[in-house]
Amino acid sequence: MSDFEPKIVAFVCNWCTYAGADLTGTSRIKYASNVKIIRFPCTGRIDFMLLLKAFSNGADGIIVSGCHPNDCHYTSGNFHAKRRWIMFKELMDFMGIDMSRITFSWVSAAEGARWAEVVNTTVTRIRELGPYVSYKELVNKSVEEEVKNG
Amino acid sequence: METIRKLIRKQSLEKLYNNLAANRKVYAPVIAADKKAEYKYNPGFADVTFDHIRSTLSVKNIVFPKVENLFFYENSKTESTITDIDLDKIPEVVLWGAHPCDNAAFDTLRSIFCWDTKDEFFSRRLEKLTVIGLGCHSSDEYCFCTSVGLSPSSSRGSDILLTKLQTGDYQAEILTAKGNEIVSSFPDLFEPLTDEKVDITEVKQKFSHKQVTEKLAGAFEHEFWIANSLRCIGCGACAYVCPTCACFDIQDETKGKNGKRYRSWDSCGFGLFTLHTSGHNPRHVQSQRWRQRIMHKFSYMPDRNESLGCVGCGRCSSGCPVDMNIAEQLEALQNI
Amino acid sequence: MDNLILRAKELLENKTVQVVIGYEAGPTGVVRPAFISDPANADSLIYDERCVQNLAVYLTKPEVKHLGRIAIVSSLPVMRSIMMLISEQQISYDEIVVLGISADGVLLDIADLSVMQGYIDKSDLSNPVKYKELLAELKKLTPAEKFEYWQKELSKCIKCYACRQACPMCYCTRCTVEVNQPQWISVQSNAHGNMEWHILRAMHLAGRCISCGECGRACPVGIPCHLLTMHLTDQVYNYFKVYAGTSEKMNSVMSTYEPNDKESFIV
Amino acid sequence: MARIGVFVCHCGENISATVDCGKVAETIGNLKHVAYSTEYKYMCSDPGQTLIKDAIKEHNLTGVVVSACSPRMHEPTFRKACAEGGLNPFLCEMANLREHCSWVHEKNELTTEKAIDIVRTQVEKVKLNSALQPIKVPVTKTAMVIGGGIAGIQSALDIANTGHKVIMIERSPSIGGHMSQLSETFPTLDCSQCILTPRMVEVAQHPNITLYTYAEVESVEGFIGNFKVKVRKKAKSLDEKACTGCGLCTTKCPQKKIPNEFEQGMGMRPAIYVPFPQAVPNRPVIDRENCTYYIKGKCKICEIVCPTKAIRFDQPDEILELEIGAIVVATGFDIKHADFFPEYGHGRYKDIIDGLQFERLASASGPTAGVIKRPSDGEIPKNIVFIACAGSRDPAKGIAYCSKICCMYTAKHAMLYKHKVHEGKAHVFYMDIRSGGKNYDEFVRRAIEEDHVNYIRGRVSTVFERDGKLIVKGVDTLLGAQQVEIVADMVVLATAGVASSGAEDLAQKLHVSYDSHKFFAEAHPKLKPVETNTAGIFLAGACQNPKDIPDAVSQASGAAVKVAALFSQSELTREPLVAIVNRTSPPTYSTCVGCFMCQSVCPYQAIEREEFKARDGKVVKTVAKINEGLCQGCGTCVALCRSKSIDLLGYSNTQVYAEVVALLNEY
Repeated sequence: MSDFEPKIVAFVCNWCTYAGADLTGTSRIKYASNVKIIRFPCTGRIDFMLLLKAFSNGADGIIVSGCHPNDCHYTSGNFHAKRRWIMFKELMDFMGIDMSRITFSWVSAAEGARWAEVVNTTVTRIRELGPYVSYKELVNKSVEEEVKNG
Repeated sequence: METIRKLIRKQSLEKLYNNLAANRKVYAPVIAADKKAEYKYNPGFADVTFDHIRSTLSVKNIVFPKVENLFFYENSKTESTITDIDLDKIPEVVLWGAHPCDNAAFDTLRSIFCWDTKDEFFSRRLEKLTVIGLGCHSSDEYCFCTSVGLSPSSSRGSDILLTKLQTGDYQAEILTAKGNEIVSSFPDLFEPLTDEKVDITEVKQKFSHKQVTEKLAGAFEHEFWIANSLRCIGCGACAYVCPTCACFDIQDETKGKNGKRYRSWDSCGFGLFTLHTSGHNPRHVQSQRWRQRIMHKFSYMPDRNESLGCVGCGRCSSGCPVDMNIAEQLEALQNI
Repeated sequence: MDNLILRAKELLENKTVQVVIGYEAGPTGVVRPAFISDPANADSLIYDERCVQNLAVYLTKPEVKHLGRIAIVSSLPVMRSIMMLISEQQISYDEIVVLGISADGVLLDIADLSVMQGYIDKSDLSNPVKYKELLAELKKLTPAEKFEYWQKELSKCIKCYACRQACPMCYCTRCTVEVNQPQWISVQSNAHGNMEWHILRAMHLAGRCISCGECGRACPVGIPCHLLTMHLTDQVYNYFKVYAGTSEKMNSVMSTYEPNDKESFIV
Repeated sequence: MARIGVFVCHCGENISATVDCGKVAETIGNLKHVAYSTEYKYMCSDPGQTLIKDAIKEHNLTGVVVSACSPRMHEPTFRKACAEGGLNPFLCEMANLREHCSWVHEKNELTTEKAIDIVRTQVEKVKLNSALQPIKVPVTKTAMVIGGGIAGIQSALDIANTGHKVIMIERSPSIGGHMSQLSETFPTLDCSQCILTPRMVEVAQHPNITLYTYAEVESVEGFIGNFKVKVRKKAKSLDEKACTGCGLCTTKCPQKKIPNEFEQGMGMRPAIYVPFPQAVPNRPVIDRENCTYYIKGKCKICEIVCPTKAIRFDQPDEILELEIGAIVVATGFDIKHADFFPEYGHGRYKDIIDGLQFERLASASGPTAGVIKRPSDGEIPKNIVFIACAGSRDPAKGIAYCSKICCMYTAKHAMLYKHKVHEGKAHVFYMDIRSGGKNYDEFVRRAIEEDHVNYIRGRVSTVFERDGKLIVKGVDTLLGAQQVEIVADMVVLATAGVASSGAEDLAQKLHVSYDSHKFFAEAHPKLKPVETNTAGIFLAGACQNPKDIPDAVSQASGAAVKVAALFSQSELTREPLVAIVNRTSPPTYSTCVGCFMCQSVCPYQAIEREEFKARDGKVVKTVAKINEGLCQGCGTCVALCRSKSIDLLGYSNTQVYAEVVALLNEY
């Protein structure tokens, strides 16, 4: 497990967290290189299906991050996103899907150091959890089922 | 080959089953937690049921799996490499204890998959299949095999057909070379058949499929279709539980440089089935799709495949959430 | 049920409506939806505890709409579905007559939308008791047990979409699963794709599900998929104190928000 | 078939120091559909941009990925370069290798691998980009300036002088801001009022400026060029047209014991008052919270004495609805008051005051007419201590930043004191003297050398009273951290400059970002210091961070130029990154089912209904339609749409999906 490098996808909004991550860079704060960012205009744009897609394509962890409440560049995108994540989390929990693999956070454009901290805590946690075996098995299971029939 | 009838004792069935299951995949019905029958690979003999009327799903997946990979591919900057499926790896399967309707359906499927060109995947799977059928000693209100030219004791599609005797032992009709091979592998288990009475259920004929086919020829525009499909909600349950429905979709799935092409079950009951890229849908409402389903099975297939597209198992009706009872509708159609 | 038959006849005879959607017993004795256009056929209408299908699903079906003005036999879930369909602008109350039926099977006089609103307001809108127990049982499981439970159930799915088609709120003419640019959900039926489909369905019904349980009843292979949407119905109420199908105005929790919505997992 | 060009930038060594740029370019070059892949030292330089332009033509590129810094930095640069190279600018994407990779990771293989993943993701995205055309929207050529301090005044006058209309909103009864409170200004020691009041009058008289004092922004809707601003004009209880500003009411008002805000609480004012003699407009308002009539229901003396019968007790607040094209935020700053320093004895000792209070003491129009008298007994202090950095640069106090103006004004205060109290002794405790600026350091040297102000480098630990004197205990770090104790008559704290009260609330109304100290955030700390993240809203003055007058005025003029540039166009060109509802022909095939949940979720009221009718006029289908002038492209509707009938240009479903797949799979 020591050479396990988790794959983590970060879904972030352009105005706060993406800019915050830029500031992390400008401030030369170092963090783990396991996290790769996909830029969205707003957390409101982030379809919950994309999170499932990240897992099914092999992500071990996910970060979803946007503007703090009241700070949304578009006023309310993050509030809608918040409701979406509340429901999503409740459903995932009910289905036994491990939500500790997803970090939901608010990181503002001014919080460069905080972004590094969010990344590092997530990477540490995912390292402890190990590869997301049960999800990967689930994805591969389809192939197995076919083999069984054929 | 000429049909040979033999006797197999109830206790010998277990030996036969266990011998087969020891080195082959045996697909046999069991009673699931929801008290409905379902087929499983190599269940313990004690779990195998001999008394079910119909399983929720048919057994067509042996020869027509719900997902069949057709080939795999890998893309590089300049070219794509295709890896074919090794059809030799398709395993031998013994279907155990399936009823005459389901077994006859393999014939129907062959008439579709091998209509003009021979579908390799289907044919190879069928070649590897041996069917030990079981005549029906019970039936229910959804059964209508007798209306579509079959019966609870039809041997079509079976390699061996078992029929329960009133003594509790079974009659084994050895119908094909494949069947004979099994019997000759276990000669001790089969005895000569004395004249004993079989326990076969009676299924009342509800309509004449010939009359239905004749009626359908002129019924395309009939108001019957709308009036009788109003309650159809347009799901694919009937097609997916049907032993003869053979529609499929072909898809490519690519992840990065790797991908595969596969086919998976589809249903003419879905709007998407006929949707054109333009947005135009030649069958844009459910009544047209319901008509298609009936027409295909009872008019187009007799016409084109010289085979009826229905074996009267009744699954589509018993599985329908809104009681679209096909036998009832065909009975009504016969009289329009 | 004489009252219902009389009322249906009356509505058809005086041409207030062109069709009455209710329940009848089919030739096998199975109760199923009935579409009565001729007053003479109204006698076949029945209403008893077997009449559970949510008939509101037909209100958005083109061939049914085409028949004209509709009277619809409506238990509480049907009335709530109608409310949802109005709030999401799929139907207008003018197009229908609600033949309301109370929980104990009595024909209600639903004269207009406000009467229906009043009836809904004073009803218990939480999940039906039998499902509450199931939900509670499931919630007690450990995450691994939950995962195993749902994987076992969902592996049965054949993607016939009966759950979707039976749901009055799944009226979209194109479902996300029918989109292939991108292919959000794999077309094939496999463990992973089946799970994604059921997550998608439940999420799309979050705050919109009116707890009729129709999706689970329609499933030919017996997946209790209604428990997924009902669980979210519970959670919607838990977090936002809202039940679906209680207002003719758009009040879906997923398209609205309160700045002080509480959660405990966003860092 | 896509032909993508990839350009990997070294950014000098900013990227290449930790990322193997050559390997990135080579690996990406092996991807399907990548027609050209190269690296270069500075892609943003002229030769770098030429490289892109030439490659577009030479390799007939259908898309470009510039792998360099943050798109927030240079996306416009490279999109422009692509356009000049003949490629639609929206077929260019940037892969952020600097801020998100090279600057935040160590040099190793994983970092280069991550860089490759980032670039590949953008390659897969750009394949799905579509050529977009900019959106044109009309511009309302009226600016709003929020705040009537020197920054707001300068901005308003500059915009007005370009010939455009300006509406100025000031929440207090008069414009002038903090500058009107100052006695003299550094580094020239000229009188603040003398240079400010002519500008105030100019605002009031300018034909292009409409001034609303005692008014606040209620709500802001719309977008650049097309804002709809609601302004609450608080009731002044006065008919401004009838009032002549004679001031009789203010002298007759029986309630005279209200702490005067303008005098920083060092003087009193009546309930009906003009904040200060030079106020613009020179009209009184009734402070309803303190007016006897509003409290007890009777009095009305002002109404009785008013010669023009201008008092209106029942006047309601008025809501103005204004169409605005651009907004300049100039809401200024506040200072932390002395109560921020309980350790310095605030509250126990009256003679500890803050810098603004000292300004009023030193002002000729102030409560002491310019004589430095201490608040407790009116005595002239013989020994005065100024403490710089009171709160600023003090993370323990929650303020890590330098308030910038205190060093200079403390020197000024010490000088003013010495000029007025020749025999007095002035001491300044300081951390560092930050006197960068034209003639600034000379000014401080003058205080030390000519006016003999005693500068002590060190912090003050405590201030307490002994025998009627304030004992200031501190250290002198230049004398080896030796303890110093000064017996003072008065202490002046140069307290930190902080965001104006209500700044956060206003920022939320305007939908602009603000930092953790509630100062308004600029779009870029260096290259867009005047813009906010919200197009059409600009910053002027100390609302952004503490600033001195020349800085505030310069920025105000800068903001005015931004507004003028915007107003110089009859139409505004907007990025076409907006939502669209898919439409097929015939429209009845459109997949939108018309549930209008998108309408409920849209913050910009950008979603409209579109009805399709049959020949008989009957509506057969209703679908959503996006007003591209109003849509800001947040995409919340896109994620909510169940039938996936809405998509967002630039962040389409296929694009973001491809990004997820590309980031995680082998290619």
